[in-house]
Amino acid sequence: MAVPVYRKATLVSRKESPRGYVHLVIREEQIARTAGPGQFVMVRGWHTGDPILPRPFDIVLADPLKGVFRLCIKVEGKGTRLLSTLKKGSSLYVTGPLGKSITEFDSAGTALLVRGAGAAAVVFLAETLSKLKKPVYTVLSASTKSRLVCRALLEEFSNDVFIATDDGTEGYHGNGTDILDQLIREGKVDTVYTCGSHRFARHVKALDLAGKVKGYLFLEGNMGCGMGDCHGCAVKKDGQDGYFLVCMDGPVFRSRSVVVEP
Amino acid sequence: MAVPVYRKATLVSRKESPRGYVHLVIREEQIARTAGPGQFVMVRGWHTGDPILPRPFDIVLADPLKGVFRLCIKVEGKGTRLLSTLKKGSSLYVTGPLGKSITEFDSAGTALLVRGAGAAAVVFLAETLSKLKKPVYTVLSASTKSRLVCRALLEEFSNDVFIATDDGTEGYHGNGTDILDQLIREGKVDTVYTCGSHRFARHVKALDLAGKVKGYLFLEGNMGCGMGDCHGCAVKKDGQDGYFLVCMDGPVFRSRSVVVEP
Amino acid sequence: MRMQDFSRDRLTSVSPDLSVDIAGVRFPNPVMPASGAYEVDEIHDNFFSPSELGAVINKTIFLHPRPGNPPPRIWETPCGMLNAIGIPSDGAEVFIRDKLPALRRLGPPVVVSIAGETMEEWIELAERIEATGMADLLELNLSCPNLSEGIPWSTEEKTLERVVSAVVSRVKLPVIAKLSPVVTDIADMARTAERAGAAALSMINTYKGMAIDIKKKRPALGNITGGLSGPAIRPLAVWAVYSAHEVVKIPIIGMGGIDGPAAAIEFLLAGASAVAVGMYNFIDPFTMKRTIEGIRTYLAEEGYSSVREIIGLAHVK
Amino acid sequence: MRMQDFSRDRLTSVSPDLSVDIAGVRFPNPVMPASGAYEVDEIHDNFFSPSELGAVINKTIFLHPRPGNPPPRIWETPCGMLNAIGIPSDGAEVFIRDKLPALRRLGPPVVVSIAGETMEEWIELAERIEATGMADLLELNLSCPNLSEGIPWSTEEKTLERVVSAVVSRVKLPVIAKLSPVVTDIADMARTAERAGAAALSMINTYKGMAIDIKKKRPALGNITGGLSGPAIRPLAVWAVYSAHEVVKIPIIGMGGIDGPAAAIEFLLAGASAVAVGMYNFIDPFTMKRTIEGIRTYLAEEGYSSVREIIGLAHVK
Ligand SMILES: Cc1cc2nc3c(=O)[nH]c(=O)nc-3n(C[C@H](O)[C@H](O)[C@H](O)COP(=O)(O)OP(=O)(O)OC[C@H]3O[C@@H](n4cnc5c(N)ncnc54)[C@H](O)[C@@H]3O)c2cc1C
Ligand SMILES: Cc1cc2nc3c(=O)[nH]c(=O)nc-3n(C[C@H](O)[C@H](O)[C@H](O)COP(=O)(O)OP(=O)(O)OC[C@H]3O[C@@H](n4cnc5c(N)ncnc54)[C@H](O)[C@@H]3O)c2cc1C
Ligand SMILES: Cc1cc2nc3c(=O)[nH]c(=O)nc-3n(C[C@H](O)[C@H](O)[C@H](O)COP(=O)(O)O)c2cc1C
Ligand SMILES: Cc1cc2nc3c(=O)[nH]c(=O)nc-3n(C[C@H](O)[C@H](O)[C@H](O)COP(=O)(O)O)c2cc1C
Ligand code: FES
Ligand code: FES
Repeated sequence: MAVPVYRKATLVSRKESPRGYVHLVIREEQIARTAGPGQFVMVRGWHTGDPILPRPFDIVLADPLKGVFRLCIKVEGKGTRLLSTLKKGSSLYVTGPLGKSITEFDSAGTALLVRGAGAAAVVFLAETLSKLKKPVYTVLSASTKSRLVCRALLEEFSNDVFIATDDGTEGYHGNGTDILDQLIREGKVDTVYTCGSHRFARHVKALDLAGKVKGYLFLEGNMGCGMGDCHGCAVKKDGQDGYFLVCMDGPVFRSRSVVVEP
Repeated sequence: MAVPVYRKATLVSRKESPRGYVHLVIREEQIARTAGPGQFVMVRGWHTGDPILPRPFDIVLADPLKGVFRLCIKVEGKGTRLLSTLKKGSSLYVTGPLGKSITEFDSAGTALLVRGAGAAAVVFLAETLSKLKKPVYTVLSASTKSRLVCRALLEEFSNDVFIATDDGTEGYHGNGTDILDQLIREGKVDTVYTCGSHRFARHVKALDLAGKVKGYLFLEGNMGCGMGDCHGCAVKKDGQDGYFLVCMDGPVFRSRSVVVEP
Repeated sequence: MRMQDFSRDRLTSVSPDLSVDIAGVRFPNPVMPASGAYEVDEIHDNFFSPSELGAVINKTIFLHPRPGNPPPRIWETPCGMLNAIGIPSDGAEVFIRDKLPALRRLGPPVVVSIAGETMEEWIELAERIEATGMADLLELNLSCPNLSEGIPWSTEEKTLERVVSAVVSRVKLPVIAKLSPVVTDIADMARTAERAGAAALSMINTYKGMAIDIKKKRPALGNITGGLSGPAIRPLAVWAVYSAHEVVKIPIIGMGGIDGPAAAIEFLLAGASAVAVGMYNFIDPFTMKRTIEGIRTYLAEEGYSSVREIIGLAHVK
Repeated sequence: MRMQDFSRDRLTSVSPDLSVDIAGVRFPNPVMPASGAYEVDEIHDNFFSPSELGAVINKTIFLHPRPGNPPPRIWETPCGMLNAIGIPSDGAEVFIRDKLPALRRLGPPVVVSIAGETMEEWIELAERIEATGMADLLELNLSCPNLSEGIPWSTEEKTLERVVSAVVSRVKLPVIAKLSPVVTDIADMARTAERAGAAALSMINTYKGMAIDIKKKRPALGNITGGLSGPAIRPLAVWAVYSAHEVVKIPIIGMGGIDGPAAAIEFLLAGASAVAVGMYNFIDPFTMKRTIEGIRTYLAEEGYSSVREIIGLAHVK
C-alpha cells in the first residue's frame, strides 16, 4: 500500500465547470505518483480557524509524470467555498493518498452509475479500466443538462456514456437506474460502481443482493482525519455488529456489506 | 466628529520598508475623506477564526481626493503577519476613522519623539502641522539605522528630522530624549507628541509635569472593538480614580492625565 | 397582470412574523445585544439604528460606581476572546439619570441588566430601576466570572434561589435570570431559577478561562482569569439552551458565539425564544442586523410564517 | 581552535533537557498523544516515528467489546469539533493480544487508558492490564461525555473518590485520573483524585456540547450531544490546569486545544508537567513533532536548561 504523505502543495490551475464545481489541479509529486483509483485526499486551504478540519475529496486523475493530480469539488459549505476561491499559485495542505485503492479489475464489463460530484469519484477507475481494455459503461445522471459533471473525462475513458436527466434536457428523461438495468439485461456488465445518490446506492445494493451484479458503493461520511485516528467516519456493517471506517476500510465498499441509509 | 464606517475595502498597494514593516494603501473613500491626525482604523484581513478580532492601526496619511489611506504595520504576531501577506487587490474589512482627531494646533513649535512603529502614528500630524506652517521637529529613534520607520515621510513634513540610533549607525549615538531636551533648551518646542517607547512616554510626562512642555502620548492597549463597546482598552487615569478608554478618550492623551506603565 | 398581482400578494402574506414574547413583553424580532457588548451612541447609530433591534439592554450596572479591572482586560483566543473587564459602572444614579432615558426613547423593549454585591444591593437596585418606570424587563447578571467577590451567584443552587426569589418578591417587572455555564449541570440551575420565580432565562454568560502570555510567562489578563466568549463556545451554549429547554417552561434568551443568522437559528431550534449577540458586535458591527435579515430569509425559504414555529424544533421527542 | 571547541561545548551543554517525570516514570519529552486521537500504525509511522514521543497511549478500552455510537459521530465547530464516537472498543482480550505489545515495542513509556461501566469492571480491567507487565502507567478515563450510561464518573466527588481509590488499592501501577471539565470547580475534583491516591492527573477531557444542523433541524450528531475539543477550548483547559496546580502536588498532563509549541508552553507555564495533543493530530499529523521541537527552541532562546524549570512558572505568587 502506498503510505500517505502530508505536504504543502501548490495549486497549478483551477477551472469552474459546470457552474458550482471547481476543478483543481494540484502539484504534489508523491501523491501523484502513488495514488490509485478509489483513493482520496484530505485538503486544507486555510490555517487554524473556522473552518478548521481538512476536507476529503476523491482523486479524479493523477499524472505521475507531471507530478500533479486533479480534484473536482462541488461548492457546498464553508470549506469548499474557500477552496473554490483559491487562486492559481496558492498553497494548500494535502494528506494522501488515503483509503484503499481499487485493485480488482477482472470484471467482464463495468458500469459506473453516478450523479453530481459522484462523477468525480469514478473517473480514475474508468481510466484504469480503459487502460486495461476492460469495457466501461457510464451512466451519468443530473437534474438537468447543465449540471452534468466530469462529462468529457468520462467520455474519454468509457466505451459508452449514457446521459440521464430528471427534466429530459438531454439524454434519457428519467432515472439512471433504468439504463443500468438495461445494460445488465443486455449482459454487458457484471460489476457496478455507484456514487453520488442514495437512491442509486439502494438500487445497486438490491441488484447485488439479488445476485445480478457485484455492486460497489463509494461512501462518504463526516471525516476528521481521513486516516483512522478519529473514528468519525463510521458506516454500519450489514449482517454483523459494528461499523466500518470509511477512510480505512473504504471509501469503496461492496454494497452488500454495508447498511445504506434511507 | 466624523462618524466611523465599517466597510469592505481594497488593498491598492503594499510595500515593505524597512524589513518587517509593511505599508498598505487601502481604498475606502469615506475614511480617506473624514480621517484626521491621531485617528486609527480597525482592520481585519481574515474571516472568523484564529485570529478573529480586528487589529488597530494608526492612519499614516489619508488622501481625500484619491479616496485612499495608508497604514504602516510592524509585523508582530498572527494578525499582522496575515495582513503583511495580503496581495494587491485583496479585500479587507476596515472600521474607521476611530478615536479622537487632534484639533489643537496652536503650539509655537512641536516635537515628535518616536521610535519603531510609533513613527507611523505622527506622520498625519506632521503633515497637518506643516500645512498650517507650524514648525515641526522630529526625533526619529531606532536600535540601528536599518530599523528607521517612515523616515522619508517625516522628512517631507518636518522642519528638521533628528536621527538617534542605539548603536550609532546613524545620527546621534544615544537616547532620543537628549535631542528633545536640547530642542526644548533652544526654545524651539513647547509641545511634544511621543509614540512607540515607554521610556519616551515617561520622559515626556516628566517634562509635562515639570511645566516644560505640553506633553501628549499616543497610547495603545488590547482592543476588541475600537469603538467603546468592549471596555477592553482601559488606561489608568492619573490623579483620579478609574480608567480612560484608549479608543474613545484617545488614542492621544495629555501625558499628565494618564498613568504610564513602567 | 392579475397573476403577477396575485403572486405579489402571496409573497407579502408569507413574509414571516419575527415577533416573540418574552415574559409577556413583545419583542418585534428575536435579536438583541448581549449585555456589555454593545453601546447605544452616535457611532453605532450610524451603522444601523438600534430601534431595529428586538430589544435593547445596558451593560450591567451596580448600585455604586466601580472602576473595573486593571488592564490587560481582553485577550484574543482561537475563535473567541477572554475578557476581565470587571464591569466598570457609573452606579445606579448616573445610569438612571443619563443612560436609561436614552434607551427608553429608542422604541424596542428595554431590558435593564443589574448586579448586586450583597443581597441588599440586589433588592435596592431592582426597586430603583422599577421605580423609574423605564424598564420592561430586569435581567439579573448572576454570572459574571470576573468579580473578586467570590464565585458567581448562579453556580450554587441555594444562593441562586435566594437572590432570584428575593428580587421577584420585591418588584413587579418580569425578571430574567442570567446564568453562568460554569456548573456541572446547567439544567438544574435553570429549574432552580424558574422555581424561584424568574420569568425568563438568559443563557449563557461567559465560561471561566485564562491565557498565558508566553513571552512574559505570566497570565495574559490583569485579573488572571477571564470569561470566554465568541464562536468558540457556541457548541457549549447551544447545549446549555437545549438542555434547559427540556426542563423549564419559561422562555430562554440564548447567546454564546452568535456570529450571524445560522448560529442564531441553531439557538432558536435548540429552544431559545430570542438570541443575543455579544463579542461579534466587535468584529462586524452589522452582525445583529444581518442576523435579523437572515432569520427572515431562512423562515421564508423554509416555509414558516412565524419565527415562533421553529423555537425548540430540534428537540428529539 | 580552542575557542571554537569551547563554544561548541557550551552550545551542547545548554541544549535543553526535555525529560520530565510523571509519577516516577521518565518521559523523554513532555509531548504525547491524547487518548483516542492518534493511532500507531504504518500510516503514522511514515509521518514521524512514534518512538520520538514522550509517551504513547491507546484509545480507551473497555473490558468488553463495544460498537460505538451511530453516525454522524463528528461535527466541525469554530476552532473545534464535537465528537460522539462512543468509544468503540475491541475489549481487553484483543487489546492485550494485538495492540499492547505493539505499543510496548515502540520505546516510550506506555500509558494504558481504560474505562469501566461498573466498579467491578474498572478493577478487573486494571488488574488485567497490570498483569501483562506491558504498561507503565494506567490512565482512568473518568470523563467521557458520550456514554449513555450516565454522567461521567469524575463529575461527582464521592464517585470519583470511590473509583480511584478502588483501582489504586488493587494495582501497583501509578494511576492517572483523567478528569472531566464539566464541573463547577475542577480544582475540587483534582484534590479529590489526589486524596484518593491518583499519582497524576490528565486534564482535561472534552466539554459537553452540541450543534444543530439547521438544514435538517435536528441535532447534528447521532448521539445528540458530544464532546468539544480543539483550540476553541484551550483557554478553559489552561485555566483548569492552572487552578488544579494551585491545590495538588501530583503532576498534571495538560491538554485541550494544543496545536503547536506556543499552546503547549502555555500549559507547561500553567503547571502541566507534560502535554497531550488530541484533535490537532487530525489537522496536521506533524503537530506533536513540531511541538517537541518548538519547546526545545523556546527553552534554548529563553535560556532554560530544562523544561522542568518552566513548569508552573506563570503562577503569580
Ligand atoms: C471519501 C470522500 C470523498 C469525497 N470526494 C468528493 C469529491 O470528489 N468532490 C466533492 O465535491 N465532494 C467530495 N466529498 C464530499 C466533500 O468532502 C464535502 O462536500 C465537503 O467536505 C463539504 O465541506 P464544506 O466545508 O463545503 O461543507 P460544510 O457543510 O460547511 O462542512 C461542515 C462539516 O461537515 C462535514 N461534511 C459536510 N458534508 C459532508 C459530506 N458530504 N461528506 C463528508 N463530510 C461532510 C465537513 O467535513 C465539515 O466537517 C467526499 C467526501 C468523502 C468522505
Ligand atoms: C490605537 C492603536 C494604534 C496602533 N497603530 C499601529 C500602527 O500604526 N502600526 C503598528 O505596527 N502597530 C500599531 N498598533 C499596534 C498593533 O495594533 C499591534 O501590533 C497588533 O494588534 C498586533 O497584532 P498581531 O496579531 O500581530 O499580534 P498578536 O500578539 O498575535 O496579537 C494578539 C492579541 O493581542 C493584541 N495585541 C497584541 N499586541 C498589541 C499591541 N501592541 N497593541 C494592541 N493590541 C495588541 C491583539 O489585538 C490581539 O488581540 C496600534 C495599536 C493601537 C491600540
Ligand atoms: C467584553 C465583554 C463584556 C461583557 N460584559 C457583560 C456585562 O456587563 N454583563 C453581562 O451580563 N454579561 C456581560 N458579558 C457577557 C455577554 O453578555 C455574553 O453573555 C457572552 O459574552 C456570550 O456571548 P458572545 O459569545 O456572543 O459574546 C460581556 C461579554 C464581553 C465579551
Ligand atoms: C475523536 C476523539 C476521540 C476521543 N477519544 C477519547 C478516548 O477514547 N479516551 C479519552 O480519554 N479521551 C478521548 N478523547 C479526548 C482527548 O483525549 C482529549 O482529552 C480532548 O480531545 C482534548 O484535547 P484536544 O483539544 O487536543 O483534542 C477523544 C477526543 C476526540 C477528539
Ligand atoms: S476520518 Fe477519522 S477515522 Fe476516518
Ligand atoms: S477597544 Fe473596545 S472599548 Fe476600546
